Amino acid sequence: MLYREALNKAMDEMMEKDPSVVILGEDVGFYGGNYKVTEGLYAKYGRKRVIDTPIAENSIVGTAIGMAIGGLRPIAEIMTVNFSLLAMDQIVNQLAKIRYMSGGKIVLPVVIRMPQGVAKQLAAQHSQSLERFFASVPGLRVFVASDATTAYYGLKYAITTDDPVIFLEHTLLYPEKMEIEEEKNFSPYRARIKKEGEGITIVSYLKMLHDTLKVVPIIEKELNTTCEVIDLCSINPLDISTIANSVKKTKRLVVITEEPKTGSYANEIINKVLEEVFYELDAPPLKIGSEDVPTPYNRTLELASIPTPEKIASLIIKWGRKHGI
Amino acid sequence: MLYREALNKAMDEMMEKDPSVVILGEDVGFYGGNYKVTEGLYAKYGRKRVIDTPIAENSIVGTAIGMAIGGLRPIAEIMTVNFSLLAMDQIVNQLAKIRYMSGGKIVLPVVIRMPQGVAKQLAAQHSQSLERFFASVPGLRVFVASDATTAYYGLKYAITTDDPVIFLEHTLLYPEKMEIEEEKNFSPYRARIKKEGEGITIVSYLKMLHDTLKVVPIIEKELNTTCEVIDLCSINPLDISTIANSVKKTKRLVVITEEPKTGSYANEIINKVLEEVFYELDAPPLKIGSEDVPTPYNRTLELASIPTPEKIASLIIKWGRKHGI
Amino acid sequence: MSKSYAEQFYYLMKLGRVFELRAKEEYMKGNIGGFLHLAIGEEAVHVGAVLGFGKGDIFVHYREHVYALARGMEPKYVMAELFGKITGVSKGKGGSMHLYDPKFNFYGGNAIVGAHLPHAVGAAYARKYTGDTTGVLASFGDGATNSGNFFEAINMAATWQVPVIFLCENNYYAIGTRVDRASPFADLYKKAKDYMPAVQIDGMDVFEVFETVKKAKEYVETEGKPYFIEALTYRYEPHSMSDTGDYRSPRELKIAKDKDPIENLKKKGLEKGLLTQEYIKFVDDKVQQIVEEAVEFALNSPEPPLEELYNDVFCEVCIDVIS
Amino acid sequence: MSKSYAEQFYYLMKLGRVFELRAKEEYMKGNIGGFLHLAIGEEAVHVGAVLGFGKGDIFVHYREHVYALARGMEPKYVMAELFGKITGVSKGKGGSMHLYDPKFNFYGGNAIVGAHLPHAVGAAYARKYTGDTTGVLASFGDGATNSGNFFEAINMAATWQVPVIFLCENNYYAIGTRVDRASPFADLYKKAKDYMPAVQIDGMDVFEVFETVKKAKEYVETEGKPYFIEALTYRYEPHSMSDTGDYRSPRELKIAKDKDPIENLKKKGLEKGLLTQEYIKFVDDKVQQIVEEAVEFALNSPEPPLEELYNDVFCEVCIDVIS
Ligand SMILES: Cc1ncc(C[n+]2csc(CCOP(=O)(O)OP(=O)(O)O)c2C)c(N)n1
Ligand SMILES: Cc1ncc(C[n+]2csc(CCOP(=O)(O)OP(=O)(O)O)c2C)c(N)n1
Ligand SMILES: [Mg+2]
Ligand SMILES: [Mg+2]
Repeated sequence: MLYREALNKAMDEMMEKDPSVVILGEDVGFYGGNYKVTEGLYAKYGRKRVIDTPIAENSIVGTAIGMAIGGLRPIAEIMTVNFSLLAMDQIVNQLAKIRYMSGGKIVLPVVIRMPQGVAKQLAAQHSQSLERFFASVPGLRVFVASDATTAYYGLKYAITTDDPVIFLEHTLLYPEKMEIEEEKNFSPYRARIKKEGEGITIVSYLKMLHDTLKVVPIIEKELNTTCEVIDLCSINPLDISTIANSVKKTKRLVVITEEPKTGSYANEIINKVLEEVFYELDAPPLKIGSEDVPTPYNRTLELASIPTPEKIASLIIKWGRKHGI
Repeated sequence: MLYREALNKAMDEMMEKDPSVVILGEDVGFYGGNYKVTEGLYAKYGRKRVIDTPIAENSIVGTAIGMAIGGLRPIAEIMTVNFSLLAMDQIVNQLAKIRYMSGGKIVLPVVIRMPQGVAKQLAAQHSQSLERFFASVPGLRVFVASDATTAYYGLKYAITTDDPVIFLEHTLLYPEKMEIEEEKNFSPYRARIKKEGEGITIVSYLKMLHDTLKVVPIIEKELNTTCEVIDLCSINPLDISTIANSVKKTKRLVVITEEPKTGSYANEIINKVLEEVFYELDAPPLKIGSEDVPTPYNRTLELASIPTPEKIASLIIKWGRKHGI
Repeated sequence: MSKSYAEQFYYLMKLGRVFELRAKEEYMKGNIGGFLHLAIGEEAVHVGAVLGFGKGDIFVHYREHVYALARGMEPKYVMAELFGKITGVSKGKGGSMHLYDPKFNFYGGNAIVGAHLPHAVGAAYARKYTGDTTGVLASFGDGATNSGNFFEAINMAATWQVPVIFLCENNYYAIGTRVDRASPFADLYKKAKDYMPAVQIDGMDVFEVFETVKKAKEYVETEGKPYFIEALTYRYEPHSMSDTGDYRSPRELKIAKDKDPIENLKKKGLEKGLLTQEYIKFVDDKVQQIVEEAVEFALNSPEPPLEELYNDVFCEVCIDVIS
Repeated sequence: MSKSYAEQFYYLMKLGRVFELRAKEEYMKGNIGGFLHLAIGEEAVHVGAVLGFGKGDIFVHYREHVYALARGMEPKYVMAELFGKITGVSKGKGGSMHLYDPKFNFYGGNAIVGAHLPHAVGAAYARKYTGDTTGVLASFGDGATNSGNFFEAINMAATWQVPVIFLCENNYYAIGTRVDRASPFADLYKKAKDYMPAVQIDGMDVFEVFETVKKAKEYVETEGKPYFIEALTYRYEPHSMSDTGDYRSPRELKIAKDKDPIENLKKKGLEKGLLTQEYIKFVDDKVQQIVEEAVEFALNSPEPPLEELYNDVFCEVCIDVIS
């Protein structure tokens, strides 16, 4: 199965079970979704439940909020995270705050799904990661789906919970082949240890997680140690205990995300861990992210702007050597 | 003079000097500005240069960009930072990126001025600090004006530079009495040591800076040490060398900002310093910020949600004791 | 027009006015904080709309006390909210701009100009989807009609064909900016008329507002499509308590006050025999009493306990589950 | 219509088409990446508009190769940009969606639907402010007319009275969504007609586009006010290279292609004696050659050096000054 099919399956199953679940977004219906994530659902559930919208991102989120007030459980697709910048008021000022401002009277079970990240030569306006914009807002749950398993279970969870969820996917993962591993007691709030190790804790998610896993053997060989790799499924809230326990063991922390380094959400992950285990760290935490530039179109420059497997390996190896691993 | 008058003076002087400087925003003209920052300028420079706009934040920034393309140097006022959420696309996808995407051909000398912060019982949608949304975007300079001096020189600098500047003020500072201290070689890129000290480095800006300065004597007395207090004028870029030099001396870092703690830009400041001086720190850095909740209307709760002088003092004292100061 | 309606109009408009004048006093005493946007002068729009509308979801902007009262929300709970007390309709967390009560299908109070308009469209979609043909009411100011929010909502409501009444309160000002300085024309119904039926009415006449909204409600519910009403009105007070209001001339203010909606109603009501002097006197006394009781209630209500700071952010308390 | 215009039309439209067909080939070979939005079928709008417009600032959306070429930007520099080379008009940093050249008053190429419309309004304001009465041209698709950006720009242009020509290319689709599924009506000029003069024209006829834009230009420059044109057109290709285009029927496509703007022009031009077979042959050969040379140039141009990654973010390099 493909990663995007796992997302599709999650929505399909929830729509089958619960008639109050609807999908809305640009080209999600008749067209089947810009990245085919909603393919087939329009045919199956009809245009009233898989709703094509005008190009009006702020109001896509705004109408989703209204639908939730009216008793539905909308899943809004923003075609890519880049366009969520047009919807920031509805996401930050409305979706995240209405429950609180109403003293808990208004419940908004809304999911906003969107792919993010640098794909291939889409240029600056179409090549961004923006998790810091959502995960730093009180009132929003922010999930990141790194593989078919968390995509499937995470999205089902997001649709089920009564809290608003920002559900981030990665454009480049859509066509990737992977399987849904069966999970009995899935919780998005529990981080997943993808690989156990003793010498370095590496925290990541989405595409960066895969790029990291590719080069872990090289890193382990070069530094003569083992890496524990942790995948986050929710970045707000963070499962700090899993990460901190790992760091207590390894004494070293690396966080790898695709946002530009300055101001990235990786900072939060690092500092939350520091608050728990500062004295046990044997080296300064290493943050790996994109360069602080708008993403260039040219492929060579584009690759130079983001963390690639090679860069991840060499940055960790350099850091490890410098800090005496 | 009042803080807001320092801002007014900066704009007035620049407008007098350069006819390409114009102001636009809601109620900035005939009305004199919602917080009276532009008072008198409409009468002096006329409606063509002090331009009242419709309530359309995205297009206020968008037209400012167009004005810059057409050869002007616009200062756009967004009435409060809360409404900048409606302008995020123009700020993040346009203003920050066009120069880069055009290979340097398009220069955008645009200033976006806006007040932020929790004032008094304005409730969640009107009580936010959002510097993380701007300072984490490659292509934007982000200034914070903590007093009349940095307001005056900083804003003049912002108007003069060819780069886009997000200029953040604090609502509660507007009516504060202060003087502009003469500065010969002002640079917003240099952090200002407001008070020298030996035992703790405290970094802050805007209202939090003032709240901190109020309780420094208490902290010093309780912990039997001295505090070095640093005011940032630019938060991107950061003057890390000034902060790092201070921390090398004090061995301890506290960063105090008004954003909700989770994901706040304070994380970036802390991590940039850590990269420089990790091994020299005697205690985990302390981050002080608002609680992770939408700001409540009720005054007691509101005060409980933000760092107050008392809380700043007690948090630092507690942290200091815990970490052996 | 039945007598009972005229009586309701008078009662609610007077209640609204007295409530707000009293709130202003309490604001000046420091018992109410933040922004306080009064609708004094606009009561005919608010009361006429709510009564003409009847059953259904209501979405309003921040100038919404009179809407809430007309809707039936109890004055004491509304006043308590203004006082920031736990007994307030939003537990004291929302304040004047954020009155909510799903029991009354009342969904704010929104402090971002125009942001609630897509909410109304979405709610109407949801109702229609679930087979409920009840219409939705969204009201907003003249200033809002220049925002992308407004246009997107109008466009989507008309495209999706959902039953929303868009009620524009054209009080000629967005804070200090006159309507014609932010829009190329001041007849704002023109901004919607190619998308849906759109009319302009006298918002100082509660009968006219009531009848128009009632007709609009029938239309949106029968046709399942949106409708636009522009009500010309005026706010006597400054924009909010922090505004001086000095951008309007005394003459302009006088012209508006000469058309005072409450005096207007009184006169017409008496003439047509729909109101009596006794009833008027009765109401005038009654609302004073109700408002005093509301202030009393608000004053004596407790503050929200400190733990309320962390409540209502989320439904699920999963942070505690994990760490 | 003079002969020389007809010749220019033919030359530029043909150049545009051949350029884009060749770009498509190069995309398939992997020499061009990212999104590639072709305007094949829409050349009459792009060429007619640029020539009818003449002097002044131009703001376009991402489907802008033909605009850029018609504007006089050299095919080789445009092709090099598509190849991501340092010799490209944006140094290879912008790509197909971000062609810029202030020398030609050409300001993008914007990849966010509708976002460039306020830019055009601002630029027109600036020109007018500095005493320059030259108009500004902004073009965009049918899908853009549903966005807040569009409406705010229309409203502001009309309020401020600035000389912008809003040129809507109604090609009936926003990716896979047909115009009437995202707007309550498909005649999009109606969205502007209460704000400014607004007309709907045949966008497959370059003469009509040219004449209309020329008239509009005169209007905006004399009156100092905006003007709206909806040009009905069609894109033959899918939305971008990653779209299948299977949401349109072969019949619909055939009807559009039967009105092919280039064939249309050829026929009319020959009939009226504005074009000759010789000239046509000459151009057909010439543009092939130019485009081949452009591809050659692009292929042989160097990649941007790695340090370019960090250039052009800011004018002032103050980070280095400090730390
Ligand atoms: C998006 C946004 N921009 C600006 C403001 C600040 N503001 C509050 S009320 C207001 C004027 C609104 O005027 P109008 O829509 O006519 O409503 P009225 O206050 O007259 O009832 C403005 C600009 C806001 N709340 N939201
Ligand atoms: C704000 C925004 N939302 C969504 C997109 C994705 N997108 C790119 S082009 C497009 C369709 C635009 O259609 P139209 O305006 O008709 O122009 P056309 O492509 O037909 O020329 C969409 C939805 C975008 N680029 N920007
Ligand atoms: Mg108004
Ligand atoms: Mg189109």
